[in-house]
Amino acid sequence: MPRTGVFICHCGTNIAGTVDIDKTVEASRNFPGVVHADEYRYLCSEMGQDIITKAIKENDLDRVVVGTCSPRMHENTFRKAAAEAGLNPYLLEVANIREHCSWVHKDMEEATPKAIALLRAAAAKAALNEALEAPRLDVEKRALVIGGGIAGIQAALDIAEAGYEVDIVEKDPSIGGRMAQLEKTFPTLDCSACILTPKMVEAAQHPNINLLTYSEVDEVKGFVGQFDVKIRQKARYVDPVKCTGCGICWEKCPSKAPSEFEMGLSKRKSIYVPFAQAVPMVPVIDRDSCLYFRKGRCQICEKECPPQAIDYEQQDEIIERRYGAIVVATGFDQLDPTIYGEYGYGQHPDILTGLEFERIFNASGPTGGKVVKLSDGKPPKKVVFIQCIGSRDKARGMNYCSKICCMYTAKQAILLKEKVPDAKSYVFYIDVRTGGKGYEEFQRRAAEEHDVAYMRGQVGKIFPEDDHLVVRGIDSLTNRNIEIKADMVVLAAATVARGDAPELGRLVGINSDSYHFFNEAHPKLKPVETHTAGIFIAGACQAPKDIPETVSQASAAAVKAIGLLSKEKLQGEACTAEVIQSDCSGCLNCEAICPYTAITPVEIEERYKDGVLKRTVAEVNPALCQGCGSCAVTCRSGSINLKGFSNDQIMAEVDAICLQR
Amino acid sequence: MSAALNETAGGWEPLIVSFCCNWCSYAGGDLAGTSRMSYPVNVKVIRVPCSGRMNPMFVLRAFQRGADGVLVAGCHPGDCHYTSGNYQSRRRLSAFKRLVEFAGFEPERFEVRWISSSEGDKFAEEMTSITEKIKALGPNRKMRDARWQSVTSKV
Amino acid sequence: MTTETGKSRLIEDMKMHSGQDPNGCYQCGKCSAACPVSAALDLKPHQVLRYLQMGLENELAESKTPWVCASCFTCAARCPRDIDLARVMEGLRLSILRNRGGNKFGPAELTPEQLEKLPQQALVSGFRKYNK
Amino acid sequence: MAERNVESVNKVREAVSQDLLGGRIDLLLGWEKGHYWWQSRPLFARSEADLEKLAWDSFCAVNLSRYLLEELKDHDKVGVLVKGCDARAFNRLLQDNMVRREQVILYGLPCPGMLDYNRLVEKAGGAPLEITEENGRVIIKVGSGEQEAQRDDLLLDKCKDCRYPDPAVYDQLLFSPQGEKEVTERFKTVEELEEMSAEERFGYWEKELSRCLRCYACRQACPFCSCRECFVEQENPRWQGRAYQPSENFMFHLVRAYHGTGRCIDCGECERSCPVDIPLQELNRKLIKDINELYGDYEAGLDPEQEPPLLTYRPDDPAAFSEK
Repeated sequence: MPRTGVFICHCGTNIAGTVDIDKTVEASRNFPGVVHADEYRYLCSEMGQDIITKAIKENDLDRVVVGTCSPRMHENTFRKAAAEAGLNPYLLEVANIREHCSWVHKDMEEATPKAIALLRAAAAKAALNEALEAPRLDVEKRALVIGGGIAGIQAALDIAEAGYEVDIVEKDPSIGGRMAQLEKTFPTLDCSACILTPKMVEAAQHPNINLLTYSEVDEVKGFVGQFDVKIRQKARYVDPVKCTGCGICWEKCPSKAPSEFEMGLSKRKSIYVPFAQAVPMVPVIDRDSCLYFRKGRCQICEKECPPQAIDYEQQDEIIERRYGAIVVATGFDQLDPTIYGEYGYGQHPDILTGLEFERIFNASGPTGGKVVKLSDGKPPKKVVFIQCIGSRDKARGMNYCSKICCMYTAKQAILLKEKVPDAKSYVFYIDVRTGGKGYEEFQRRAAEEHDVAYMRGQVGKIFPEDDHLVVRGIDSLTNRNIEIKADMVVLAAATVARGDAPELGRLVGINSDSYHFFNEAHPKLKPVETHTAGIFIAGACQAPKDIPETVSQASAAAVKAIGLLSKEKLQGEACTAEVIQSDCSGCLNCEAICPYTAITPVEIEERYKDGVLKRTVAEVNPALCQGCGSCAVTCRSGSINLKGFSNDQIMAEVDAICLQR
Repeated sequence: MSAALNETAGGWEPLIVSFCCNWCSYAGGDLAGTSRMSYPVNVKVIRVPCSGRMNPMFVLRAFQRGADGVLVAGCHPGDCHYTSGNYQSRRRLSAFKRLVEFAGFEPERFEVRWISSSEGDKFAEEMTSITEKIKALGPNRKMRDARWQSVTSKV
Repeated sequence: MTTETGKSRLIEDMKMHSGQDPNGCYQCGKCSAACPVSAALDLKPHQVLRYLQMGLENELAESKTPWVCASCFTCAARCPRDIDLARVMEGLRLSILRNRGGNKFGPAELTPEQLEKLPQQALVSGFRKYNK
Repeated sequence: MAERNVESVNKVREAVSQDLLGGRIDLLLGWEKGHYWWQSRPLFARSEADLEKLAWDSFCAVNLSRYLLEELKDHDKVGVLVKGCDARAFNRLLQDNMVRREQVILYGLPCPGMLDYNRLVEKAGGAPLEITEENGRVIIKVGSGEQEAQRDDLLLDKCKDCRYPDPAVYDQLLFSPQGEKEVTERFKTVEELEEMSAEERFGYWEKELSRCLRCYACRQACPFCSCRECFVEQENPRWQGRAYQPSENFMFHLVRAYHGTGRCIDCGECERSCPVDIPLQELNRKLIKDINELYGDYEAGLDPEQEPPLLTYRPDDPAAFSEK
């Protein structure tokens, strides 16, 4: 019979407030196998853990049940305390009498019997716990960064600096991401390319960093320390080794297509690099618009290319590599404001989103840096900025605040004043949110020194009239309706998750919230980790954020990855499946459904009458098994069992929990 | 026999056993706790690593031991920490639910729900709704193991 | 006139009739910006929501806005907080009507013969509307 | 069927004796006449003399593939006569890795359907002495004379709803195939039970299952029950009490049926071998009907390569519960 010790935590008043601690301790004394019961105000504290360690030694307990908060919170803390007393940590069981009892049931009369029932179940399970050892797994000393924007580049640089190999997988032909599309960055107004390009070059030249551009992740298998990843390197039809980036091919190329980098505002050639400072400076051929691939004609690029780097026969290449850690930094998209008919986006060339307006400022942008109306090429006199397009909108948009729009609108208003001195800016806002370092001062400069009229209120309707746009808004401070005959309207559209984020999440094995932003392991304490060990997230793919925050998250994710890669061995999952080979009939249904291919057939010999019988049975590789337990259910005879959540333990829990109301 | 039922002073109170998957639904329950939501005390949660770990025999065992309702909660398809646990349990528990209904259990007795770790409110809602439905249905006598109840109610 | 819990009777009635909760509004003013009859309103729609939030029932009772509102739903279609302002205005109109002048009549004022002849349904809805 | 019977038995014996006596197989599983004239029980033929007793008539209902589980431990190569359902039972064992294909020679027998002795007794109004069969009609000799009936009316339940009389897998096919049969009433009883209310259904099954004396004949006869130690006999955990009382009977039969999800070949041996005539096949058929409805038609045992429904999934599978 096990010698079980039950320890109940007050958790200050969190538990003691609605659960009668003394009655629970008394009731615990007569659970089967319980020889010691105690309670303390804060069991997770130093003092509390000492009480447990001391009690284990004094009463030579071989099982411990702790009635406290959720096992997801402090199971490890108490397991360490048990280990200190020389008890195998897996002989300890936690009963969740806080989140699942005292916090959700206000009446002590009701909450106490429930707490007792939960403790009885935990004691019944603990009695059947076995001492377990977590397998030690080796760690592949290489990291994978998915996404080549500033987040991916920064994370890769930090990991590479720590001496580990890093592969960056970037979907576009060049790294740089969203930041490459910006003209200036707030709050310092320094030129985006000037601070980004050196980082891109540094990443390209860093010996430990391997750039896989124009590539996508096809498949991720395995688990922390041993991720087996298939990367599809799409065919560029240009040999990166030979190509010198001289640019003759995209000069001579006759056919054009809308440029994704310029948000479709201008065209690019069929063989192209997305922007002038592209890294690597190797073009790709866009099959859909290239005359050769569409009609088998032209081939000018092949003829004109000095180093003969064009190769039309190039095929997609699948690279298979193993990684110890993965950082997902896939960035964000901007909401398409066509869902708001009242703003008329998409029906008039002078109604733009913030990112499109940013391109107009850019020297290599569609208007060569001259700020002019796309309709008639004249400089705008009146520009209206409208905030919260799709953000803070429960009805048709995103219910969250996109955090960066107030700042980039102020920045664009300042840039407009510098480029077109007699232009007048109006900003319709609900609340200006500029909380970062130096942000408020920057925004006030826009309002005070650059003559930007901030109007507190939304815009209800925009429609073209003669050669300008009528903007109908309101100033809710004076309660006056306002009508502006604007030359140009800039919509601060919401930051939204990438369209393919759910797909990538499912592929990599991390889940996302209802807006498809990836879920962090803990909003406050683990912002860059995910629920899947070994996979970290950084930047706008986790939630809207600005560059400073993105860079700090990137470095945080890098440190988490480095912490993982620096380990000699990793502790694997202790609660793994195990086959009782004498019972196993060899049907191998378990092998068919195991998501981690951790189960393999093996030949065994058994005594049978006077001879020996050879037969096949299943065998679990504890290093691969992640403990999901699906095999234990598909096995009809229960010959494969999951340690830590075994059949008899769960049956004992059901019996105990149904016993006392 | 009726004394052995879950009789309490205020009249019959249903017993609901809920198997929650550790990564999503159990965490959803934790969130319901941290957000101080409330749901009936009749529900008692047993943590399993994944809804794929749910052996239908645990459900029948609960009914035998006097449970009036069983709720299995797992991650939304596509969110499973083990990639395919809930895909498999969706088929298994769908077939099993139809079988127990065929054997005479009311559909409300055994239910399955997908509850994510960010749906604390849904967790509380589902626990409240199953308790009310079972309260309306009345105690479950089907598959109740009379011997076990009378033996143990003295303890 | 406030209810026992110190809330304004007019506003509570409005909420009950319209099923809309004015607290959802964060005063972005988009309704007033788009309202076609905004010029003719003494209180712009977003102001009506603010007065409801502040409980200024007398100003609401005197305001012309609920009666000028043409229920064209331009505001409701645009509200980012999903508040149906058209129903708010309708609720406001109903509660203003019903609270004006307090009790019209109750069961005590009716003679037995009248109670005899009048259809039950009319009596009950009458009491509900005009008997506060 | 009688004269054709003698001729057909000789055809079978001849096909089999070459292999048995030639040493290609060390055991042949067939049928022999049992204690009563209306009984054909399994024959374990090892020699010429055993083959004499071979029988192939309208009472060979026993599923021979099930015996392979034991016999293949002692014999390297076994021959077995397989009707439609026996062949699908063999595929079941193959898919569960209980047998290796090269260990077994299958002699295919397209099956005309086996007769139900109780129906003979009912039709004859007394204990029948003997029957003769000609082109689809059965003449029953009974003390006071003769009765005649359509053969199809006297079939066993499991043969009435049989869609695949021809063996799905065989090495030699001894007779010409009968072709797939049109079956309309396979789920009739299931649908009738589904119409009932929950209380009525529970009443129905409580009455039926209360007769179960847990002799486990159904498990012994079943091709998909191939566990080395059945969950009912396990002690740790003790899934199942030993007493036969309502909750334990329900537990055993519901769990056994659930274990057959996507694996039961609907051969009806469980119902036929149940000494107290519990309609066990309806539980399995309910699961077959639901799997067909939810996850696409699947006929267990027809094609061993096809993935069984519970061992695979599709991300957009429907569910029998609300997924809101």
